[in-house]
Amino acid sequence: MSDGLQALADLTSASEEMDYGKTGLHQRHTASLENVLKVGKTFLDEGYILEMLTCQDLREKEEVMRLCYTFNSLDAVDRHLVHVDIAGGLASEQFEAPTMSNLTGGANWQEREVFEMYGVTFTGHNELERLLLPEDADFFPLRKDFGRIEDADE
Amino acid sequence: MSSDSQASEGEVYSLNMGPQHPSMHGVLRLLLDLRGEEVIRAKPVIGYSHRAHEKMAENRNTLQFLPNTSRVDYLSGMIYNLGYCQAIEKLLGIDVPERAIYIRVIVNELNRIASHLLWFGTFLLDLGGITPFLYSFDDREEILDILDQVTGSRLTYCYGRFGGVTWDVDETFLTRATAFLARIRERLHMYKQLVTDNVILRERCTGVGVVSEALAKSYGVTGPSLRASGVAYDVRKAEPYGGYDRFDFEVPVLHEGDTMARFHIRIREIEESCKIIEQAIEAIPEGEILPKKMPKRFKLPEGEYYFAVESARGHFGMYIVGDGSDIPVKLKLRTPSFSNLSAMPETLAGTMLADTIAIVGSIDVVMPEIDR
Amino acid sequence: MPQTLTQLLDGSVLAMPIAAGLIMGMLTVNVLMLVWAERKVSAWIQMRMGPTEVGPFGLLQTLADMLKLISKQLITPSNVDKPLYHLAPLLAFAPVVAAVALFPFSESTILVQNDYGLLFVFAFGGIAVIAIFMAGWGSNNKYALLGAIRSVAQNISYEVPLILSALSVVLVVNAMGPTLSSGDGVVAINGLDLSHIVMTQDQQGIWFVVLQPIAAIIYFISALAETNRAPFDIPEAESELVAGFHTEYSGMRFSLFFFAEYTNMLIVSMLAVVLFFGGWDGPVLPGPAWFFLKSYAVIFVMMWVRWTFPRLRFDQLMTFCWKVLIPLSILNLLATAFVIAVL
Amino acid sequence: MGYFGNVFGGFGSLLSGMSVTLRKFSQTVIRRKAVTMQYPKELPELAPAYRSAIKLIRFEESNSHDCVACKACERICPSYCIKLSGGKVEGIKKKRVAEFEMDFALCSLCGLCLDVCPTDTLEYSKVYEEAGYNRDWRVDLLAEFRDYEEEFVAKQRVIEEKAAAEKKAKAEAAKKAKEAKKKAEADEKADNDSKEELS
Repeated sequence: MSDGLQALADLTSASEEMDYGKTGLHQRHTASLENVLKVGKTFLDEGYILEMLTCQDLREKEEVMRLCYTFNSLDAVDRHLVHVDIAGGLASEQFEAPTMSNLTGGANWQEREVFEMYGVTFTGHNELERLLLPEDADFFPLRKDFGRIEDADE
Repeated sequence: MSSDSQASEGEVYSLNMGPQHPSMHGVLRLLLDLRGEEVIRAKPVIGYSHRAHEKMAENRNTLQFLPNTSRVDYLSGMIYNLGYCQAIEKLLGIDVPERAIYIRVIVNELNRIASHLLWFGTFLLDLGGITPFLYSFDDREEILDILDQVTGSRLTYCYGRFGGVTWDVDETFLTRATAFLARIRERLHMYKQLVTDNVILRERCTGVGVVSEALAKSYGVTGPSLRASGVAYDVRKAEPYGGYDRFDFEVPVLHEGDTMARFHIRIREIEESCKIIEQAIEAIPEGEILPKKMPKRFKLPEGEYYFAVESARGHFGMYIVGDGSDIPVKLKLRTPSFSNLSAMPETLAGTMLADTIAIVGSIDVVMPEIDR
Repeated sequence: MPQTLTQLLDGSVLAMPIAAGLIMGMLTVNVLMLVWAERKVSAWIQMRMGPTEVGPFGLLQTLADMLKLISKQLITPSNVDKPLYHLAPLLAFAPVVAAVALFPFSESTILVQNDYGLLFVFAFGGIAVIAIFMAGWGSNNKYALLGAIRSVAQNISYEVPLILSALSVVLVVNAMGPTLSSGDGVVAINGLDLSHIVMTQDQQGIWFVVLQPIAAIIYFISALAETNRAPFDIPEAESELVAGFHTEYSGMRFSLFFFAEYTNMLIVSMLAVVLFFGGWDGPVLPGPAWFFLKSYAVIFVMMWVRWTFPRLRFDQLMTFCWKVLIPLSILNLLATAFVIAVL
Repeated sequence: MGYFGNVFGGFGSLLSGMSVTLRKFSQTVIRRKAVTMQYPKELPELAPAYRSAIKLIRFEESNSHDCVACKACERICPSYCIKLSGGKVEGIKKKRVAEFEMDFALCSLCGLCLDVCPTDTLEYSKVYEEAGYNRDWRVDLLAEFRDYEEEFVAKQRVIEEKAAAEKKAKAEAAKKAKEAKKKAEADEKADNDSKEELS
């Protein structure tokens, strides 16, 4: 871990080394919702890019919606996975997280995609509209309770 | 937009370009605000070919997702197909036979050349040059024929299997591939004469649509578009996979970041791919193409995995979450065109309408890959 | 022997209909042939076959296409400016037909003899701009309007070098001598008379392309721009503006634009032949044959250029005209005048 | 220099581009060499790996397919385009498929069904013209086999009976051999014993 990333220790609740050879990830951090922007800024200031942003629907098992950010350095591969859990069970519909789109342009569309697919609202995002789905879509297809694609004969 | 701002901006009108437009590759729709011919704002509207690949991945087992992969990006389907196989192999610790590794490199690079050739043609078509388009399609057709020999399909290959490939290559395939390399080198010389040196093309491209290094990094632009902005990032070098560390090739980098730089980078990448294929054909060993012992069901171990390959358009990443069953809990496809296109609104603002076409053409977007 | 067809039919009420019918027939065949030739040339350049199925060598392909276009329903989009929309194709079509009548196909084959033929040809060419703008404006479509705006700017700009380069030829013709021996005997030379330009080249035994090479090149480039041919096909740049000013036109109305475009090609190349390549001048073959052979050769070069180059950007097109072509053509004109004055 | 250099340099690059197209033009005209294929008049040579709709292989020895209706292909198919049923057939032990319908409109030609087939009785057909006038592409893969099914069953019965008989004979032979061996061993032992006695 480079020196600039030392600040992460204070911002994340848990950090663990991962087996890069097997998982393709160097480290995994867990950050709270309040700290996510600071974590992002730490990475971006160090010249890392926001490689991917997605979400996992873990409402059933762990009662959270988990945002997964990966940051990577383009100079020497160093991939960090950051988990940010938004609490909420199967019953809850509202999930909110602060937007990173003001820090890095790459977050703009990826947050819109997470918004339409999982229903996570990014506060402060200036054009949080549906990206891939029709504008009037009122469903969140990648949530686990959206249902599954049925077999043809069922 | 409020009526006040409209009035203050003077004669601004909006133009809806696409989704059905001759030069909007696939089904990209651009909402342009124009003042005369100058683009003031550009807003890409995407999603017209969204096929829910990620949802499908959560509903079927790992093997059944295989045919989906090449349909994510139908122009470099082989790279996606084999990339997915490589991801699962790494995850499950399956060893790939030597011969299969070399075959994969050869077909991957052939596919990369085919994709770049198609880009070359359509880019020239966007600029109004129809003849280079047909010449490059002629070359590309040759590659498709060669790949058709072993894969049995032309675009949406399902050639890879976990652990290897489906069909062994024979001597004819290798000689045809070698002959093609000689042919494409000759043709690249011709393209230089016909296209690259052409004063009209140079005027159209130089200094147009500059993507600065900072902008590229901010939006996560990867692939040739990033390398044209001065960052030597290629997944094949940064995180060698599938035996790419055995081959000697360069990552071309230019610093201008304009349309011409992106043009040159792709042409030079074709040459580098030729070098890789040459070495692979030289060194291909005899042997099996699939491992003898394979698990019956490909159960994903519990945990999170990230695997990246270099597609013709950039960093294609797969983020896989397994829970011990053979159906992934989550499979996120991080596609390069998505990020590349997301940088467009900033790049397009302030350019001419004709440049818009050239710039969108030069970053080489493939809509199904963006929409997934 | 009567000098012109008008003289032959002088006084007859049939004169006009017959002349018009002749021109129309010739132009229709010409357009059919040109479209076929364009498809064949592009195919051969691109190592394809081109049309092969309809008729021998696919010759009747364009006839079939024309029949299809004629038999199509005439669609009028709902929000168009109807008078302009309906009038534009006719206005694009009529002047090109009129302009063709002015050309001397041989010394004795002139439909309409006019002392100021050169000016008339350019004047008729100017009307096409109005038609294109009417089409773009009347279509009430942003692509069409953009195409029309581009077209007006382009055509008006490129008329300047076009006429300047033609003027340098006129200067040369006038300088060649006060009189000229023609079928009627000796007449005073008139540099604006198309047949006089040809006769001068004939009698001096030199084509003006040799005397005025720069003017010839400038003329050719401007002619490409005047006819909206690639690499100057910016008003109808299909990758940007879909189809430019005729986006909303279909069926017969579209084919009138098409007809005008291809006839325009013929006109500018016939003018090039008159100005620079000695008109009907040539051995063995009769005059009209040489005239058309040369015209089609020029047209072939136009096609060849089209199927080679990418398209310019609009501002570059204007820059090229105002910063390269016009200065060069003015310099050329001045140099010509200077040389003539000195000699 | 700069201005005129640009103008004439640019003009030169245009001419070199035109020389390329003229060369291609004359190649096509003089050598009559087009790169395109006149499709309905000539057909491309199909690659050995060419993929079209799957079909059942007709094996030479049995003059029929070898599908045992295990449904592995139906389960693996990502497009759910295979429907088959079958099972026990009167008179023979071997299971046979009774219905095998495949919807080619859905098929993505991934070849997973070929991989999982335990009897390797599926292969790609070499149909080239795959366009149609409607969307119904359901193919009965058994259509060409129906007429031979009785023949196959009869043959199979013979084979199975023969195999059973052979097995029986083999078992008997083995039994006999075993007995014989035992006997021989016993004899040998006896011999040895007697030899020992003799010595």
